[in-house]
Amino acid sequence: MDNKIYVKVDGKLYRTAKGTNLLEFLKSVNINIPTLCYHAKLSKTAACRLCLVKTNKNNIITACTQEITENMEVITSDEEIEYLRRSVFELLVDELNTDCDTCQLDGLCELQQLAKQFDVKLHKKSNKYKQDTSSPVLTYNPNKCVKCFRCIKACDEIEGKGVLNFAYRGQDMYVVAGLESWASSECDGCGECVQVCPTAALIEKNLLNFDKVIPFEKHVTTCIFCGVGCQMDVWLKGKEILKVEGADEIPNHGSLCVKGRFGIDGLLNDDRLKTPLIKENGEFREASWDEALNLIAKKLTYIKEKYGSDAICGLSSAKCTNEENYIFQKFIRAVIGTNNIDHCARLCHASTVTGLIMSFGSGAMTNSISELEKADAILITGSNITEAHPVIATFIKKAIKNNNETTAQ
Amino acid sequence: MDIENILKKYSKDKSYLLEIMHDVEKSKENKNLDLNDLKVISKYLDINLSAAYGTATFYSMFSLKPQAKYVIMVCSSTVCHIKKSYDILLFLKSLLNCDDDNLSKDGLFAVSEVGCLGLCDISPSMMINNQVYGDLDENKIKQIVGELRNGSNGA
Amino acid sequence: MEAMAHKNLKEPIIITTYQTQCLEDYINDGGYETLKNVLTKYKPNEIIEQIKASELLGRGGAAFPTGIKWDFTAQIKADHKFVVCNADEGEPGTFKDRWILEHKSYSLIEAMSLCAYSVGGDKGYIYIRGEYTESINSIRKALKEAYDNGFLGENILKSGFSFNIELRRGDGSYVCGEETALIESIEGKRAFPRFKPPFPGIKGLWGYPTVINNVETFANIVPIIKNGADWFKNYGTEHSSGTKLYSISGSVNKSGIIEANLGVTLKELLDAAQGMKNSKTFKCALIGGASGGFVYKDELDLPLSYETLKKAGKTLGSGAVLFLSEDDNEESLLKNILTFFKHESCGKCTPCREGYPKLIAMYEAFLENKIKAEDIMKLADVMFKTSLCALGQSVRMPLETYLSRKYKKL
Amino acid sequence: MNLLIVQWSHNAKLILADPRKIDIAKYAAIHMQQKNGTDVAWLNGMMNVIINEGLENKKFIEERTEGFEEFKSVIMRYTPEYVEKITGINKEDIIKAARLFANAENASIVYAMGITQHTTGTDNVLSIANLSMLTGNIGKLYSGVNPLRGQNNVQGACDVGALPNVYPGYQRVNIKENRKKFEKAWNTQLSDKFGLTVVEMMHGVLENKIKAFFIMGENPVLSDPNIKHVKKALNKVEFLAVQDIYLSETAEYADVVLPACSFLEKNGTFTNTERRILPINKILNPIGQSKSDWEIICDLSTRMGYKMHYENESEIMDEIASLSSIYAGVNYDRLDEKLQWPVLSKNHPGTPFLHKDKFAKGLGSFKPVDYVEPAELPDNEYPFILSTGRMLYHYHTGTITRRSQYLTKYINEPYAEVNPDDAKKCGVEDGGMIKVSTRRGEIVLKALYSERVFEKSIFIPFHFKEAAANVLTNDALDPIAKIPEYKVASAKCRIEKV
Repeated sequence: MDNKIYVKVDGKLYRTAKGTNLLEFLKSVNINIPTLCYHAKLSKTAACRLCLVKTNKNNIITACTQEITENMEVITSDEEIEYLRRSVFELLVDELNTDCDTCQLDGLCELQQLAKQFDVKLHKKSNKYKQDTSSPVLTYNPNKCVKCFRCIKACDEIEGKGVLNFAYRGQDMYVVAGLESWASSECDGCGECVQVCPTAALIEKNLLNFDKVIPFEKHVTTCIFCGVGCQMDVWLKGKEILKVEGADEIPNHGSLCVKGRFGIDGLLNDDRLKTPLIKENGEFREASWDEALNLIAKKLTYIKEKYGSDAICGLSSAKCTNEENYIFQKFIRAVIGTNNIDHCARLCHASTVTGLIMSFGSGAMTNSISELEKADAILITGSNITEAHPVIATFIKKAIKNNNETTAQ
Repeated sequence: MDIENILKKYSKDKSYLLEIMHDVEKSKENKNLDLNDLKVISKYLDINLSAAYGTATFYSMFSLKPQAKYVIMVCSSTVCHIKKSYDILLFLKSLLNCDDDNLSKDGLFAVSEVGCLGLCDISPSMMINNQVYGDLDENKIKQIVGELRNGSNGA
Repeated sequence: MEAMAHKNLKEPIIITTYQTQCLEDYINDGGYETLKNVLTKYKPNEIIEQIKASELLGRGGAAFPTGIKWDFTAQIKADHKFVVCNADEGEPGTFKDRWILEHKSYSLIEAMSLCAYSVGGDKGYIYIRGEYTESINSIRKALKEAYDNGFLGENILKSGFSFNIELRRGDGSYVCGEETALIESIEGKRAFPRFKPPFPGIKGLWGYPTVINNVETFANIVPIIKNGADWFKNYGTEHSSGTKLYSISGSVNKSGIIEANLGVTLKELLDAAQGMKNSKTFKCALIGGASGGFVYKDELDLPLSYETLKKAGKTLGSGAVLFLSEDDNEESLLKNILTFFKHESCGKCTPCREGYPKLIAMYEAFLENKIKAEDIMKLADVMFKTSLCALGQSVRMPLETYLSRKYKKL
Repeated sequence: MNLLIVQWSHNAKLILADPRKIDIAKYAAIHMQQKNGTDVAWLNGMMNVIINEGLENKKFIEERTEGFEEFKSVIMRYTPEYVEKITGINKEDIIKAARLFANAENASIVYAMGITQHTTGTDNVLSIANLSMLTGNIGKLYSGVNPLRGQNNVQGACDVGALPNVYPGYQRVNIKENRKKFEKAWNTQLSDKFGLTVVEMMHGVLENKIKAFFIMGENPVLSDPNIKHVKKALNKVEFLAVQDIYLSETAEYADVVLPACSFLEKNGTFTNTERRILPINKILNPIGQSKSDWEIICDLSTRMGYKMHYENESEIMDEIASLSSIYAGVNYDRLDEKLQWPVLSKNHPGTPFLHKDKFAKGLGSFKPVDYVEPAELPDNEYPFILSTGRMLYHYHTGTITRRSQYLTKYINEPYAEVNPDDAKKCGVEDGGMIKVSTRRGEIVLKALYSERVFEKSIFIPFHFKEAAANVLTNDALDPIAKIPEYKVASAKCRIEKV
């Protein structure tokens, strides 16, 4: 016997596991329910009150907080539900700055999409609250904040940092980091909060240099700032980088650290090498590829002939690709004729490779990053993991934090 | 009692945040928590600053702004409203020469409104620091304020 | 004179005992005997059965059967279970818990221990609003005495049962009266209500099963166990057993707490309060605090029990009764209530956070005849149906009971 | 720790062994703050407790391992009392940690350069492997020995043979069949001699054995230990070519510098720390005349008379796959699968965890390891222990991150974490400048009061060229792995106010 039960949604019968979250179930069968505070990676909040549905058990409820139980019947849309959702939405946007014309995220904003769905006009220029621009990487505009809790929860539940909170209460409530300003806080700039924000309340500082994000192109690639290999979405406007987001894929599942999200401008500085350089009388001068490569070929050939292959060394790079490293070692071995090829792995994990080969026969990490989340005990030693591998640290924090709230079943 | 001594009374259990802030505020001359207090408390309990800031600003009994030696809370809730608490409030403010921040001119009193004090049987009522006062009228208020000014009342 | 149905209560009694009890008196009066008895002679589930049989309903306002609540928690296996006394009495016009806290503190502690024994709790909290400094002092004193005399702590009365109670103070937040908000507050956080289910009985403080009862509910426990469920059911009505403490205030001659059978009529309460002040005429009463409803002259004979009021579209709530005379103004009282709720809205959910400011603006427009009563009620209705906790739902009743009477169309 | 209700269901306990009170310590059930360089001792101590209390996984030891008895005889000397003396860790903590680890159903070990960068680095790693085998926490899910790689493609660079002793796929160069295989594939003759390692190369220059250096994308002037020595070597070498995206500190020494393009401007693959082969995609056009590293090398090679030509990166990967069994099933059509090697064939699903049922070498080997002191220990002249490492906002030698307008706003200058008590004794204020010196050199930098470091110890991040930490570090090597002792060997240093 499986634990599948029937649930009737708008007259149609479905089968699903008992205890399935109603909202997630409805989403999975492509029934459109408006949501704002809900986020698949976060615990439920039930704050926005948009995902209202009717059940035969409790009449009007928020779908996000409801588990599917036996003989449940759900109505996802009728006149009253539509009226209530719309009314709540109108209340939500009433005091907000919804001046989409001046907003960078015009066309991308979740609130805007909901407004379209509800056919509610957004045009208010409210600037009651002061913006917090003190963070080096992001800006918080309380006037655009829908108080959905996503940023606060993302910082706490995904990143395990808990830097954010609300301040004050009622309509005066807004998100705060530290004591009154982002700069005073423990925020380390990972930007998880920006990524989950449904509006432009939290926005990357870099985006403020642009009028509109749309149109843009999005490309996925692998981050270079440590060994985790986070998948990142690079947003491009023409040739300019708008921003970087964590791609919701293995191994990082959407998370990035401050370097990956905000550091890649460091690759495109004006002083990038643009042509080959040749040193003459202690000074570099620009040279053509032909000239430079011919010079190297000549010198290496000369030294090889004069002193032998083993007088030449190649240092490869852990920052280059597999293909490049392969080509480079092939060059040193096949062309130069020596095994004098090494790279900085020597300086970090040579002992891992030698040690683990002696013990196990293979020198690599034996298991997968995501498995850490399910370990019962984790021994960390000699790894300042929150700084050197911040995204792996989030997996570990999750595994441990899980322990702090013992379930009582 | 200074903040260090207050902290000593409590273990590092995070749930003592409110208790500690309560005691610290009461111990301060101006009956307020300042940002430095929040820093010290956060560090002691090993919580983030925003947890202290967010919590301190949630509860209306905490004040981040300096108040005064005597914090007068006039009940403005239903019963007292019926019993004309608003007149009491206005009278108090004029008696004490309160400024826009509701601080008395002599800096001795801070006046505020508060939800039901549960003194409905002796409404209208107010509370000054830990002391409650009921069945208020203008004469009684004058007398109470006078006593506090003379320091002959232990509130 | 005694309250909480110790003696045979025939008619409403206005409580005049305002002398602080001392432990010696309490013990001489049979205090802590029940606990001793129970710890030595009864099994936990026998106590729960008795509370169930008494049909005691929670006195905080929601009127949930206490015995069933305890049973839920008792049946869960957990490393820890908590027992919490909700002494965050913030409902405007309500002051009965204050009286219990200051004059029945020992009974309260004894009741919490009984509860802990019944459900398997190991730690208790009494959460008292910070404004109640006297109550805080008296509970503090009672707790210390209980520890000093072995009624609390490790191995209580050498029974092998251990239970600790800690006092926690609120700091000015009405929403803490909501049980899940109160739990968050005990945990040292902003008092944002949680969504339910899961109910605190299953997942409460720090995720552990937590029984949370109002002060008055706990105050009924020792008498019930001492005298039996049948004795308790002698009082009150068929569906609302026991007596109730009614907080009487407003334009009456004698404000105070009146103990009466559940089902007492408003008229009887008015009589017990010695009639309207200055011989004014009774206009109406606001029953159940700021979130309660208005009751008018033609309803003076309405029995004040949970079921009758519910049937009449009102609520007994905390049992607060604010009498208004011909000179008093409901319209300005409603404005006061709206302002109060706006100030106390925690901000977590949209309808409450954004609804109250808008409702106030509409109400002002209404008073200036710019909009109709229906428009206000529409918004109040949305808030009622969509808010996360009772705070956002509360305002519909006072508005409706007033507006529907004055503007008949509703 | 925060304000919201979180409904968790899982259970994990963290055991942390780190001399510094780093951020993750907040989450630790036990934090053992060992003296730098005493890792073998506390690991042996934990294993001593486990064996003494009968908590070892006897079945696993019996069926899957060898060498247990000899290993055990060494372990038995490392009683908690003895280990406490060496490491400074409270013996109760060692016992607690041992029980916690051994009793867990699935226990995972995570480590990084705090374990490897020692003259006893290999010993440390062997001890970790011993602990995992002793408790049977290897060869199954949610457990294992998990070294975290510091740079994005350390794993891949090793996999494809950028090492002096092995060809791609860890095939040793001194084994004839391997050599024959590669000679055939590459159509040339190959050397059977192990090559030099990084630090040996630098020594080689000074010993007149090395005359030319080709450096692709590395910055040894900042990253290698004992910088003075490195600079001397680079000055001396007859010919130096450097290929990089910026004119790095190392490139300054070059005779010829070649402009490479960054990862945004090329295609290829990286292999992450969990052996997962991940694609990078060309997003921007190359800056200026820059080219991807492989194109440059192919061109150079062809100019030197060995024709190397590939249409694209995919062809190179096909060649790697044809020569290395662990990458045998990898090709560009499968990149979306994000496979973890070994990928033994075109249909092989990859390997999320290693050593299932059988170790790569057959039986796992217990290697008895004794505690050996670090190469340098504090003395009267140099009373501090210096340790170096990373910090959040910068990466490696800072070539990229120190050019980021955002990251540099967080921190953009060198600093040392100094214990406040030490600093006060030296009269150094928080944020005041200090001189840190070792036998190899001295640097001047800001002192930040930090309770993260022990008394008599200092931590300096190595990212900052203005006060390069590796001026101070010791290039003493682990005898087997030839890894330098960044973490303690540089232990003798002193701080003085400037």
